[in-house]
Amino acid sequence: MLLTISNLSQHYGSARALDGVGFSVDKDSCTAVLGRNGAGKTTLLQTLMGLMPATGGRIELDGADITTAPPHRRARGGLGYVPQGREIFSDLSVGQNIEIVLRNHRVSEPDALRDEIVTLFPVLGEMWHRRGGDLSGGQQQQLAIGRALASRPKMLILDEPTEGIQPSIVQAIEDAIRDLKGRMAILLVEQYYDFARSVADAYVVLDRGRVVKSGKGADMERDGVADLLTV
Amino acid sequence: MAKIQSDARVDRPLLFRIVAICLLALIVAVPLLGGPLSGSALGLTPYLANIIGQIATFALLALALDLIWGFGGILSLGHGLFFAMGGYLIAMHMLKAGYVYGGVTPDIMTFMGWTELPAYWFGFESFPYAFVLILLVPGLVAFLYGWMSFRSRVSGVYFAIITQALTYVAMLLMYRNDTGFGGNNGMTGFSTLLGVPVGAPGMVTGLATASLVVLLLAFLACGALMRSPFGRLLIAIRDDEARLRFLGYDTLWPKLAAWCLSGVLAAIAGALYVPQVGIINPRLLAPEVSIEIAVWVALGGRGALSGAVIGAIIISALKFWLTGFVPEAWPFILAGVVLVVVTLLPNGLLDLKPQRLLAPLRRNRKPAPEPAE
Amino acid sequence: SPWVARKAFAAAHSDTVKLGCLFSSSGTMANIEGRLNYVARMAAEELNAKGGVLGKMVEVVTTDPGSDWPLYAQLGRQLIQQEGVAATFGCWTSVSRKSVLPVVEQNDALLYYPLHFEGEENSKNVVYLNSPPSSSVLPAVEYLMSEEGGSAKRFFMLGSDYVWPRTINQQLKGYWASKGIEADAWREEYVPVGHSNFQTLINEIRAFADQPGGQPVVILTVVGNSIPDFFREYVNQGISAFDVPVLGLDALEADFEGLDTTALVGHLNCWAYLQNAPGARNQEFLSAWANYVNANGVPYRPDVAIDPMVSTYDGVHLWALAAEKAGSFDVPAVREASAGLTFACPSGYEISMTAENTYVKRGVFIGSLNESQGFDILWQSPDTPDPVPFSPYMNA
Amino acid sequence: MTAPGAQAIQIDGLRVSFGDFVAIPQLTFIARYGEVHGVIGPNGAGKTTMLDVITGKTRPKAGTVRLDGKVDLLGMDEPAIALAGVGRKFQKPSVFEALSVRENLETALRLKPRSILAEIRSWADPRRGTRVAEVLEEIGLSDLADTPAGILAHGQKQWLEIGMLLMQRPKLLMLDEPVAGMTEEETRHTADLVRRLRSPERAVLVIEHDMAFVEEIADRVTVLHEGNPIFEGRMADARQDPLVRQVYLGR
Amino acid sequence: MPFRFLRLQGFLAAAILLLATLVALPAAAQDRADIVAEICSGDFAAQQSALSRLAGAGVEAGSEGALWARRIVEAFEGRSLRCGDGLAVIDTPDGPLRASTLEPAEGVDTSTLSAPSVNLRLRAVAASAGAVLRLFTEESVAARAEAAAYVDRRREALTPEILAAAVERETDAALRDTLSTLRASLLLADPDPVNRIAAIEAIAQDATLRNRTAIAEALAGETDAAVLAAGEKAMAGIDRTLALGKVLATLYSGASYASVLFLAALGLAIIFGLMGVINLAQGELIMIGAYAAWFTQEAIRAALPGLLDYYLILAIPVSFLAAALVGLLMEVLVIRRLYDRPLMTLLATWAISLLLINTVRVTVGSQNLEFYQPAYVSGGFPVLGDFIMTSNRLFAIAVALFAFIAVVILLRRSLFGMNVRAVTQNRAMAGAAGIDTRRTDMMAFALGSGLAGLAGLALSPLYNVNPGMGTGFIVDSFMVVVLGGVGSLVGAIVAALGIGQINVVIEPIYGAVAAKVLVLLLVIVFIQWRPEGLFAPKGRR
Ligand SMILES: Nc1ncnc2c1ncn2[C@@H]1O[C@H](COP(=O)(O)OP(=O)(O)OP(=O)(O)O)[C@@H](O)[C@H]1O
Ligand SMILES: Nc1ncnc2c1ncn2[C@@H]1O[C@H](COP(=O)(O)OP(=O)(O)OP(=O)(O)O)[C@@H](O)[C@H]1O
Ligand SMILES: NC(N)=O
Ligand SMILES: [Mg+2]
Ligand SMILES: [Mg+2]
Repeated sequence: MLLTISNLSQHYGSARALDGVGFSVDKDSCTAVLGRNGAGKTTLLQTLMGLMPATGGRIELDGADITTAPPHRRARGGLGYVPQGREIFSDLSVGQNIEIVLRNHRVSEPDALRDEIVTLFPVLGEMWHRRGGDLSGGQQQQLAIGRALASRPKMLILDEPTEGIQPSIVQAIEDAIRDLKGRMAILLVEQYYDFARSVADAYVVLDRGRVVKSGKGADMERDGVADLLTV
Repeated sequence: MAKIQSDARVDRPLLFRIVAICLLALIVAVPLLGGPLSGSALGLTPYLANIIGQIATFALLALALDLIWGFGGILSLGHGLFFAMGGYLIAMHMLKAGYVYGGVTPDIMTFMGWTELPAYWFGFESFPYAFVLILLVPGLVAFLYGWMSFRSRVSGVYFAIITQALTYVAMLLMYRNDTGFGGNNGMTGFSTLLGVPVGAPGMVTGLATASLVVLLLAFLACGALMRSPFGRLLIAIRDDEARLRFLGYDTLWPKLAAWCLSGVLAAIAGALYVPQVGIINPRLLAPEVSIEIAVWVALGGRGALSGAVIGAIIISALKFWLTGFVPEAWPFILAGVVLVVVTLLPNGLLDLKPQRLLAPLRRNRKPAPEPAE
Repeated sequence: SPWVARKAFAAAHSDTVKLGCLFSSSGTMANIEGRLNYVARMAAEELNAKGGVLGKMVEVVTTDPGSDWPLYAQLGRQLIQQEGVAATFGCWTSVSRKSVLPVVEQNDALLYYPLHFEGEENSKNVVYLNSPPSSSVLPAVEYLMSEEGGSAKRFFMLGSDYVWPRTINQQLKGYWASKGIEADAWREEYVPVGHSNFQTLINEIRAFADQPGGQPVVILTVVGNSIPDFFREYVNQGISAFDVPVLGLDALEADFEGLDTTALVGHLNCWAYLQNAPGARNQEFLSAWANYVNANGVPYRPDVAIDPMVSTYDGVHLWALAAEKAGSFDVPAVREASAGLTFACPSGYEISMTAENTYVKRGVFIGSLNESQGFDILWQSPDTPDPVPFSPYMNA
Repeated sequence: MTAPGAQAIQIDGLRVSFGDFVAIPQLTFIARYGEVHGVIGPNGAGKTTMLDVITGKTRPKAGTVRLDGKVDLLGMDEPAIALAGVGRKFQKPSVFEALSVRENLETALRLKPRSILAEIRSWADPRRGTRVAEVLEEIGLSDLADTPAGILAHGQKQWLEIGMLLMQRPKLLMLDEPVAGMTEEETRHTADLVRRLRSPERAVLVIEHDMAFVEEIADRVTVLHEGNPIFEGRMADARQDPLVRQVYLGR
Repeated sequence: MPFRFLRLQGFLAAAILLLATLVALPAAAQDRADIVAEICSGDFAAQQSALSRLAGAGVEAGSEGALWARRIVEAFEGRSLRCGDGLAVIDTPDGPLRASTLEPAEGVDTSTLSAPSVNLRLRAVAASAGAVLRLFTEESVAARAEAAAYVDRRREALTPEILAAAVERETDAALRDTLSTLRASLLLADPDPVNRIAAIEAIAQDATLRNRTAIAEALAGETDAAVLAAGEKAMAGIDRTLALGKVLATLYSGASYASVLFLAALGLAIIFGLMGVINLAQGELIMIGAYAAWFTQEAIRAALPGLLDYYLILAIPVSFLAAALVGLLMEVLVIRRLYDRPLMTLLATWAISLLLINTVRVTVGSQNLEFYQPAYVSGGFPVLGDFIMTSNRLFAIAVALFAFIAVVILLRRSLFGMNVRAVTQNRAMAGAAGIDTRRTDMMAFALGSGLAGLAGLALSPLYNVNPGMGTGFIVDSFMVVVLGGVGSLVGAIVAALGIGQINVVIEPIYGAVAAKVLVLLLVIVFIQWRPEGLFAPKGRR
């Protein structure tokens, strides 16, 4: 097990956003987290990254308890995060957005990795010196994924990565995810059911902060996950 | 990641009512205890009555600032400007009236060697004239400055810093004796107000009560205004002005209206303040003073009128009390209080909800979970 | 009114009598004004050591108006109304005095004011412990204009912009005009209180000095921290006292504490006391102060004494003498008893309170700055001239 | 009254650049009343920029933008453009976070657009309440009417923003990626909504990368590429266009 | 033979000189006693003439006489000459010496004697006489050159004869030239027009307003056309130099004021500009830096007095680190909790500034601190005309430039600089991207604070150092940061230069206050035109 989440909970004020969530992710496997709007998917990922302290439960990464670790420890421990809404460093250039991760993580062979990222998202190479904040929404999304890859994560956490991206690049991202799957674990939040089904080794369905269903990716159809996502 | 605005947006109704009732109680108590009962065990000395009156004007000033900062999101680090304007205008009235009717020559004429006051002192012996100017001049200045800045979309810290600069400019000018407003000495030695000698027995309690009444009225009126659609519009401006413009609102006007209202309220506070302290000088225009006003509001909890009022009262009362009581230690105590509030209560004193204070008294109830940071 | 009665009652029935101090220990005046608090305490200790005044121990209540003039009024009100002090010792700048004046007058209280000042005021509620211009500034300016003083012919008046400098300069202009000196022989400039950058003004002074017309001098009436700032820049621009001497009317030993004065030797001041005043009385005072500082950990130098300290010291003793003479702490009685009192001032003069007003007759010293941040006595008056509250040169 | 099929917005010779980067070199574009017009194209093609120009957020270097063939929008500021009947949903949902859902909607409704004072007075108007209730129902946020908009989930904010547009009843309604982040079911629901918004007095512009959605709602699509329209016509035809496939759709 | 005759002449001259000395000595003894008595007389006119004579007499009497005269003059100036009861002695640590003979005065109780008072006039004459005598007695050329420069300024005891003798005696060629010129310049009222012209030309070599006035005054009664023409020409030349000097002086004061503004604003440019914390305690961090410099000075004075001259340099790390440490504590204890509530930082830093001011006040006191001013921060160099480049301001300019370059390099080039920007733009995401946000915040805040400390050090030779000194910087430094464009260091330096330069151009015309008012109004108007400052961050929002 690369990541084990047990009995995780989270509040916003008095509102419960996560309630006893638990599941685990295998090394180099892909897990899809599904759920309707407001189900708590983003909250789950944010809690996982340490952007808000968990109010209960436990998170283990590679056997180490990271429940209370600060975000950068988790990042350096191998979590690469692509947040919903991109959240790139808008006043840094595209290049700096990538460099900053390469350098803070002291990755080996940074040049090769940089090339790999640019090959995956050519637009980043074209816009290397432009201000991150000036990019279009879809370009920023690509930058956000590229940035997460720049830490050579053990596990890539993606919060709706294809939101706002042109179809051809969605395909590219899907291909990339498929491609990355063997090399790192992936935790994917995705509204696009067909895609999720096609890549996921395992799935978790959230509803109102609880895990209402989970299973193998191959069983999604049989388990009627699609129905859980509609009313 | 998008944290929701933690600013309270309208007043907590309970707290609002508590503050209003306390003010009302004071309005009854001050004239009673400071007047007929002043000699009794409960009685107020003129000193205390005067302090209460001064603090009331500070609270009014804080209220004025909260109107634009708490609700409109426009931070002014120069509200001392309007306060001082009100103060100077009433002081000009009192000096001129003393000169014209009482034959008391203002000091400034002596040491500047003037035989008459400059032309812009014309008419100040008349109270109605001065009163109108107290509303008009600060209003006009606020309007011109606000119009210019809001139209050029000067905002945020830029706006805050240039209001500070403006006030600072005013201070430098007023410190010059050549400007004709008493320079560094400012104005003091007032003899009468509204025909009553300044030293008359009822004057102190009268002024204090008047300040409290104005404060209460302003508090209620602003409360109503902020609960009205206008208040909501201001909040919307604070949260996302650009978005509001795309909904077809020319945000210039509501901002300007709130700004001018705030300026005029501050000026009224100043006009009530100066007769009670008996002196005004450009010191009120110092940046530190204006910053302190913002500190009152922030301490109380910006965005809630009762917070502003409470913040102003607490800090200025502490200051009055401690400077006399432990002159060496007061800055430490004041700073300590502020730091404790800042670190423990994210939104100022407003986080001390009356309900929460009562909570331990109610049994069988789980305390509300703490907000996640 | 009843509360006054209550206070008076309280005062009469406790075994202490309170004196209030209104001297800033923060802000631009702190460096010099702050030490007056301690001198008042020291004088009160002396009184208490001799059994107090009218059998009561003297307690000194200090405040900190923070060099903020309106705060003097506020704290003055607090001292008088809330603390019920028998007398208040306070203020350095005239503007702060003007600010508390209405308060002491409305409450019929007594303010002992220890600074030499511009005159033009004669309140029965203020004891003017130090000299008006007739017995301080004018003798000094006359000296500068004499052959021995350097035959000054041209005057650059530089002051902080407030009542004292403005009034002093107004009087000086009247005085020069009465001597037939033309108006182009002087120049008048003001800077805000607390001003610190004198670069440009000292350039101007140099330009003024280098023009024809005779020996130039600077009549300096800046106050507080501006004084050392001024002199520092003066040295840096290489102007010496021989070229253009400065008569620093508010300049004191204490203002030079932070400065190397070797390049400033020869600049002048004029006061009713200088630390180098001859006589045993002064030695007594200086050692008392040094002891007091060392014993109480006072944050000021034990070896520096300045006129306003001595004046404050005199004031506390004059007040005690008056109260003893009156047999009461009531202001009207104390005031009445004050007339004609004398006291052996550390300056070496026997100072006395005038009979017709609340002024004090004192001697005059003209000092010349030396290498060790002190002032050597260049000249001192043979006796104590009568103070003249209202200057004949004021609107001349 | 505008005739169906009449030109709602007409863009001519538009040129937008940022520094030396040219986002839109020379664009001509028309949207008509009664139609839902899809604008698609690669990321960075200039779609949002085009909306920015129409709403007055960005000043172009050259070109004209007319509403109803006459009103020159380039000479107007944002509020004036909005009052002239242009409404927009932003790509990044933007709602007033401290206001409740209901208040957000109320704020969006301009009954008396002439003056803000009149508008504020009209806030007591009962029509307002009914209208708000209708829209709340329509966007499915009735239950959350009194929660602060700041704590809504992403999708909910998208809806709220569309709701605000519905309140505004613009002549030209522009949606920048309205279904981004929505579930398929929600997307369908939104599509319904958009179809219902189509009216002879209204032109609707939709920018979206969800092709199924666009196909479902759009009467006509324009494909932008590097600021140039490379295709205009029906969605089904666009799918076949080689250039469109190459730069945008892929495979 | 002419040659021999010359030799003889030289011999004769030497003989006469020797004779004169021999004859002079007994007479001098009486003279000396007379001069000392006059100085002791307390009569101003007598004192003055005695002092003037001392110079001349000392010179005439040869080197032994000059040494004696110098001794007397210095004793008079230093107030170690004591008079009374017809007695005059020089008080030395080894006991009193009789003034006229310099022999030990046994059995004299100096405490009964008093020093004659030294007024300005006497002091001026004494200073001049002292310098003249140094010219004749100093061994080293450098010391004589210094004396010559002094004599040039203080001419009270100077006569053409004395200078003639000095020229005669001088062995150093350059100094001889200087002295000749000086001598020539004394002949402004000489009956010979040639000498007058020479005097004018000599004076005009040093193009100051003072010398221009001297020439103008000399020309007032002049009738000789050649002299008049030479005078006019000289004055025109001086005027040109003065004008140029004035321009330079203005530029220099502008730059020096700018350096003050920039130094005060630099730390804020990081803490407020980059991190978004409205730090009202910034001025107090400056104050801490100045105090740290003072403590360094005291420590060096106590432990390594030999290094005292370098304390300002040695204090650079101390001031920086002291303020950085205070900043670090501020950040760790308070500010850290407030990054998501920027307005509360206003409140907190206000309280901290109150705390810092009063802590220092209570522990160290409110008096101005005494700073030793090493040579490199006191006085100034005359550059051109009346333009004097003052060293303390030059020091501030140097520190400002150094700090600017260092900080720009740090922020542009280092990973730390990039991290700071990332963290302030999006703290949460920066953490998720692997940046240690806590540490970055801490370091950035400490850096901003340390720079304020550095400012305190650089400004200590310029301003009074006391607990309240920081409050004066708040308006100016925020103004600089805002005018430059929040977040832009280059903006800050350009803004500081702009404000500084405009200020000094207006100041001589309208005065300091009006200049400040006008400059601030200009800034306010400017902000209307560019609402986000000179170097506004560009791009999409
Ligand atoms: N800052 C906040 N304060 C209070 N409540 C919040 C906050 N952020 C989210 N919520 C609430 O928590 C719940 C879960 O939100 P979350 O963003 O995790 O949902 P989600 O599954 O990611 O939805 P979406 O698919 O729309 O992104 C929602 O009901 C939302 O209203
Ligand atoms: N303010 C700006 N400064 C510099 N470049 C900008 C700015 N605004 C937009 N751009 C550039 O203009 C181009 C068009 O951007 P725009 O946001 O219009 O694209 P879009 O078509 O909406 O893309 P998406 O589908 O990804 O939202 C992009 O390359 C973007 O980087
Ligand atoms: N009296 C003074 N120095 O103001
Ligand atoms: Mg989400
Ligand atoms: Mg877009």
